[in-house]
Amino acid sequence: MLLEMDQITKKYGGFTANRDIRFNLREGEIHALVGENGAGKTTLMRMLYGMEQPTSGTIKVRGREVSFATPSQAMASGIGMVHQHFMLFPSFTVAENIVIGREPAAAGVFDRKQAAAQVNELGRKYGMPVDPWKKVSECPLGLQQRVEILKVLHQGADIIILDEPSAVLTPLEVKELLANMKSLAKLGKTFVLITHKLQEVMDVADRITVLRDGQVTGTLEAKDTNVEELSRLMVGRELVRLNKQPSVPAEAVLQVDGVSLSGAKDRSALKDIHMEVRKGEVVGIAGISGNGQSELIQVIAGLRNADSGRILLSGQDTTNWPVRRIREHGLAHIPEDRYMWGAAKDASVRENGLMGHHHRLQTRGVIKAKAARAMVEGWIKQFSIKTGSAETKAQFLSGGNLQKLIAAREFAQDAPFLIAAEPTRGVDIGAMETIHAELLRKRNEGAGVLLVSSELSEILQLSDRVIVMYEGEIAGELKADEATEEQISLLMAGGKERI
Amino acid sequence: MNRVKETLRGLVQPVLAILIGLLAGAVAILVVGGNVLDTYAEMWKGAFGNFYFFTNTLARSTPIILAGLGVALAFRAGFFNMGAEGQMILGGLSAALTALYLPGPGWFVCIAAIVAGILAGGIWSVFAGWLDARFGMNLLITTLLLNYIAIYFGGYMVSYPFKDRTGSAAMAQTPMIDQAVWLPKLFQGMGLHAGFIIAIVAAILIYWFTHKTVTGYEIRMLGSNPSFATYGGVRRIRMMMLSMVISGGLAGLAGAGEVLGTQYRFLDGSLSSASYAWSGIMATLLARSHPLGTAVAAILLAALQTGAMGMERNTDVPLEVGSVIQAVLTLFVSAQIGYSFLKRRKEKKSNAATV
Amino acid sequence: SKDEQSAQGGESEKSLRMALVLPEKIGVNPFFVQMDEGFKKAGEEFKVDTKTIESTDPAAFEQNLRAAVAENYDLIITATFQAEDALKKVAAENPDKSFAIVDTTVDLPNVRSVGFREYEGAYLLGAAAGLSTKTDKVGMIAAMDVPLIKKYTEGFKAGLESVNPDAEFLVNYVGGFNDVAKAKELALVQFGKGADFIAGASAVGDLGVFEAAKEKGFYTSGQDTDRTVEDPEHIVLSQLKSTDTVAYQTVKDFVEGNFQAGAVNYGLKEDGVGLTFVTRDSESALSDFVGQEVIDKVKAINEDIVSGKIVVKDPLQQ
Amino acid sequence: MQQLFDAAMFGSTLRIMTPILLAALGGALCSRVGLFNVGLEGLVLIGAFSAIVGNYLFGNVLLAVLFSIIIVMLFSALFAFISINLKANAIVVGISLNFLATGLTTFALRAIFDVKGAYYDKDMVGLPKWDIPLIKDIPWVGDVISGHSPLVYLGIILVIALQFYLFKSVSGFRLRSVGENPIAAQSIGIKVRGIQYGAVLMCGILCALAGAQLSLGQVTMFTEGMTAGRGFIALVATMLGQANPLGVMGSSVLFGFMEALSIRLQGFSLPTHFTLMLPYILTLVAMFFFKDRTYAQDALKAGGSSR
Ligand SMILES: Nc1ncnc2c1ncn2[C@@H]1O[C@H](COP(=O)(O)OP(=O)(O)OP(=O)(O)O)[C@@H](O)[C@H]1O
Ligand SMILES: Nc1ncnc2c1ncn2[C@@H]1O[C@H](COP(=O)(O)OP(=O)(O)OP(=O)(O)O)[C@@H](O)[C@H]1O
Ligand SMILES: [Mg+2]
Ligand SMILES: [Mg+2]
Repeated sequence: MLLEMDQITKKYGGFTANRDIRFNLREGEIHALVGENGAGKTTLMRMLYGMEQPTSGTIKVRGREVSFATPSQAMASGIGMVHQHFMLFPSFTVAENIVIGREPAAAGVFDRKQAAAQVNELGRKYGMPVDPWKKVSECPLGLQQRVEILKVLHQGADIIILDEPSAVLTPLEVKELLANMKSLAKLGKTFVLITHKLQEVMDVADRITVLRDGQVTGTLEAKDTNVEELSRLMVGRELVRLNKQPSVPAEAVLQVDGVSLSGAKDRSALKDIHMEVRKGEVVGIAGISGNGQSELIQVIAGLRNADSGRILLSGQDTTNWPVRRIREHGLAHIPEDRYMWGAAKDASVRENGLMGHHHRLQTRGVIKAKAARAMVEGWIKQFSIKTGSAETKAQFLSGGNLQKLIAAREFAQDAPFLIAAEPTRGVDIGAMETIHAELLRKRNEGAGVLLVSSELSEILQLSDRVIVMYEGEIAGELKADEATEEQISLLMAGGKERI
Repeated sequence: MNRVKETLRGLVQPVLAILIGLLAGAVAILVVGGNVLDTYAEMWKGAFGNFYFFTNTLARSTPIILAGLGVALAFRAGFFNMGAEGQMILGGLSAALTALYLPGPGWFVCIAAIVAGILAGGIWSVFAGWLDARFGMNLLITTLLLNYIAIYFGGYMVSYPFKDRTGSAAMAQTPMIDQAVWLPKLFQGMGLHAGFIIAIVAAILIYWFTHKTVTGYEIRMLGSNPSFATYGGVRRIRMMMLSMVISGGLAGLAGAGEVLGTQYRFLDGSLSSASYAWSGIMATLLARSHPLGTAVAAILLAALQTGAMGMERNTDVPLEVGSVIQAVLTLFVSAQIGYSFLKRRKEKKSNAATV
Repeated sequence: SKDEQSAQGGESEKSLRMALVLPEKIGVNPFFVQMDEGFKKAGEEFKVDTKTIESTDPAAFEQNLRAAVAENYDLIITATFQAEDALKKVAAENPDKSFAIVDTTVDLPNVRSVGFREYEGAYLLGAAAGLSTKTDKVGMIAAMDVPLIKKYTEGFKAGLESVNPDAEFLVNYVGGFNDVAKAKELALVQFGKGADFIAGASAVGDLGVFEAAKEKGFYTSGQDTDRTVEDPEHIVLSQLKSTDTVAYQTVKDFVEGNFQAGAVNYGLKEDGVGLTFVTRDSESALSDFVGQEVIDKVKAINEDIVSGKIVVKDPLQQ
Repeated sequence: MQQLFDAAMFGSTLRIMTPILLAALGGALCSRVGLFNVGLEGLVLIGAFSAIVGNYLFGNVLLAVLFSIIIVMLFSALFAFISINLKANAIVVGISLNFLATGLTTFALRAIFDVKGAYYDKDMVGLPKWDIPLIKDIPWVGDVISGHSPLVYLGIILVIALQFYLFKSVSGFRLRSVGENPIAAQSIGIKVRGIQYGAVLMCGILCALAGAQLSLGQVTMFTEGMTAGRGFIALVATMLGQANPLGVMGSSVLFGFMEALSIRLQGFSLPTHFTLMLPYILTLVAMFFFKDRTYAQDALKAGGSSR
């Protein structure tokens, strides 16, 4: 065995993120690590990479017991990690990003030419060419991913951990990445691949380890298993299909009419978008993140101004209106990034819940404190939000509980149109079911819901119609009950044909 | 219960900082060969020794409270307004000029002068806000620079066009304001004037404004997370301008209060040499931008200053011990000693419980 | 009651307590240094408890003044224009207390005011400079562009013009009382423009002017006390102002029961202001740059001012 | 006009610029590791004071400067400790440091020298004035360039050295990486805290030199508050120069030049208040034109998280 992790336990205070984990790697294999959000995948790998120390348990590399206090020590043992969130220096060049920490130098002077040569050589050797002189901030995400992998290779790693490498990539880039992994594995490199996309796993992995609630529920050979078995191991039960009655769409509540928006570097973020959402239906937007979904939401919600085109909300042209007017005209919005858009961390739960309701709950400019508190406390009960009290600061809530608070706040807006962007990101199954049920209830009550999600399953479960976005355009539209994952995936990857 | 606990937790930090400050002061006292207890006793007497000294302390705290409130509001909205000094000077100058040249009954002119002070401070402050919003010029730096400009401008105005030419005419100052316009003293023969009441009312109002009103809520959310506020429909630029206006207006009010209640004229350098604005910033930092806390902290700082004066009058320990204490306690107040210390203890305890 | 207490607490005979409350820090400002010295000297001589209280800013000064009243001193002496406003208020509110103020006038029945006519001294200095300069360019580094300083700049200018109408007068302002580096820089600039005599009138900043003189070899002068002793080669003159005498005299008068309210004014005639070598001798030797001949001429001017033949205009009374 | 732009004027530009430049370089280093140091004013003041104390103790300028460096490093270590280890907001710590410096120097002036306001000893020897052999004989250039204190030349050399260090050396590259993305730097084993400490301590050295230039170079004495806002101007120069040594040099020159010019302009019948105001107005104007947001945003970031 190249690497063995045995009886690994990691505790954060009273919370156990990993419990008695056994995990091993064979030389030259691609080993997938799967599990739900918060299952403990990243935690396990951070311990392997020396960023965290196990509470108990042993790690052996090539039979020798090791303990890593810092990433540098792990690196010295040939372990490299590409993190879930990229660890790059945007204003530095590709070469600088790759060689950092192991810079070629003469008498302390950084030899950039030499660095570029090394990077070119590395790219040639592993079949992943890059332009060493380009600034990383100017590289597309796929290239940045490649830079991350080259960095790890430059560090001389034999064991490479990839934490959700494909979450932000286009299908083409994913394909390339997987191909690269396979060829590197042939050259003797060993991979740990963390991902939520089980199809990817089936495509490249040799073996698969499944985590649930911080424990291993199985380690399988890829050829002996299938996606269904994996999901059962991950979730612990068969996934139930939500009980969804057929929709009775009425008139349009949102009409997007030829909206365009220019993005960075003369690429357009949105190109001539036409779509509508009717009352009483859920329209899902699928697509790999970064294909214009965020921009579309922001334009609809008034957070960005469209360059051209019109947006009609309940028949009224609300293009480029200020946010507050749009909201008051009838829009609720669960934002995609709860920490960036959805909450103020150092404000209390009550204050976070008040946002958007504060113009309603007032008399002559003074907030009705009692009513506001009662409202928020009601949600805490209804959605069983775990919090000390309504006065607890939002930063002390777990991600899922904060998400529930935000969802509750937006469900309560009483608007005929709701944007739900990644409404269940990082949320546990129970809360997910609550939120899904609420979304459908909203629909059944006659509101229009625009659901944006990078989880295909979520889209398929909830939507009445599915729109797929690719590179700022609508690549296709499907009826949900007719759509298959394959069709959607094809559209997400840029397959143009309309179905 | 939870609330009490959180308030207590909030107090750990300042109390620790005060202790460290007093400790530093004690070291300084020992260095110059003073007796720590006697010296601190003199300091206490100088600040709170009797009613007279107590009112003295409150009088000194008046501009500090107001300037501090202004800074606190800006901080709450997320803007590092370092321009309280300049805003205060222009506020004081405008108040003095209005008081001198506006005809009308005393009470009316007095109110008009206060309003003029508020407006001048507010405009100067919102100018910096505008430079930031419109041209992206960093507020922290522009407000610092605008201070110097205000100082020299004020100096020019009272050295040339509006100089006092009566009496000895030796000072760069405006003529004396008519007695009818003065802010009344609260007690005969003592320095404390009605400005203190204005300051306390302002502290309560600002507290009420930030914590109870819709606009205050929006300002606080803007300061906590601008993106969140924008998402919720808060108009960032408008709220920024509003909070900068109020912030500068309060600093202007501080200047107006000093002019109308203590000096009865605008005297070049009198507002900056007393470091009211900087003390106000310190008070805000001590209170973590809480309006009522800022008022309390301002009184505490004023007490340190008047106490240090008393100490210097009656011992051989120099006045600067007071500023050393002040500086050290602000230095440590934002340090997370209390919190991380507590947290570490808690973590250890829970580890012990689970392992 | 407090009064009685302190009286009882003292020796058998009641000793007087006097406070010198200053609106600024004494620092190295010779005006205050001298005054404090004179005050303390009188205190020792006449067995008076003396206490000197300094202040950092105008509001603090008023508080200190009030505190001195509250702490029940028999006589409270203060100084300069900066003290005027506060003293007017405090003295009016405490008519049974005795006050004295140096360097300005406060017209109240319980205040004795002692003023100076510095512009007369400055006039002599300007004349001496005008007679001594070889380049016909003389300068002055003044603290701030404020009216008070005009007593120095305008008097100097008048004296200069009276003896040497061709001479060019350069004046620069430091913009503060403490910025020595800037004062020095300004002196260097004036030297660069050709001035061979540059008078210091910038309080602490004068130290910077002196340093520049030493470095570049031009001539300079100080204020208030005889600064020539510090560097006789370059600091060739000093304009005098006898605040020590005034403080001493005030204490003495009070102890001896001669203290009267009202204004007294010290100029050249009363020997309250002056110029080294002209109105008073100095320990240091006279520089050749000035020379005895110039001194004799300036002495004559001094006599004319004393006799009233020449009247130096008060720059603040325009 | 000729009189306005004479050699002496450029000479004074160099002198006026030096303390600002040195402190601003220190500020640039701090800002390069993600700590915005508002405490420059205080550090320079402590530097000026301890240089005088050192000179008084050892009677030797070199030892005096070394002494000053050690003392200021202690205070910058305090800044580093409170803002890095105790996670206090760097801006708040900087502001308090300024207060501490004002109080402490005044206090120590009295405790050590038993004087108030200023310490001055006419026998004290300041930094020498170096005449540069050949250059000093070149007519105009000699007047401008020759005859300054060694720290003036050191300042200029340091600009080049730091520019080289930051952009050519490995260690400078790593230092910049810390400011650019500390988490990423940490993840590849760069000692982020160590580098931050290093930069802050280096900033202490530079501020000590700036202070020594003020109290032993420009003049040979210490007066209370003798920095007179130069540290704040240095802060502005740091921002304006975008924490780039050459840029910092450019903005310091601009500021020194404006100040020298404003001295010259006093000769014309403009009230001095306006000539004194001029450098600040021009800095505002300069800010308007040079506003790369990167470092401004660092300051905002640091500022935004203070509550
Ligand atoms: N430093 C920490 N302190 C406390 N809890 C932590 C810490 N780091 C992680 N956790 C918790 O440990 C659990 C496992 O987290 P981990 O990041 O390993 O999940 P994951 O499987 O990688 O999830 P995801 O798929 O969302 O990336 C989570 O509940 C997380 O909140
Ligand atoms: N880095 C950290 N340091 C300290 N506490 C942390 C850290 N990360 C998470 N926590 C705390 O750990 C707890 C779990 O956090 P996390 O957001 O991962 O919850 P979770 O298990 O994912 O819950 P949910 O299922 O609701 O998303 C929370 O109380 C959170 O405040
Ligand atoms: Mg993870
Ligand atoms: Mg989670």
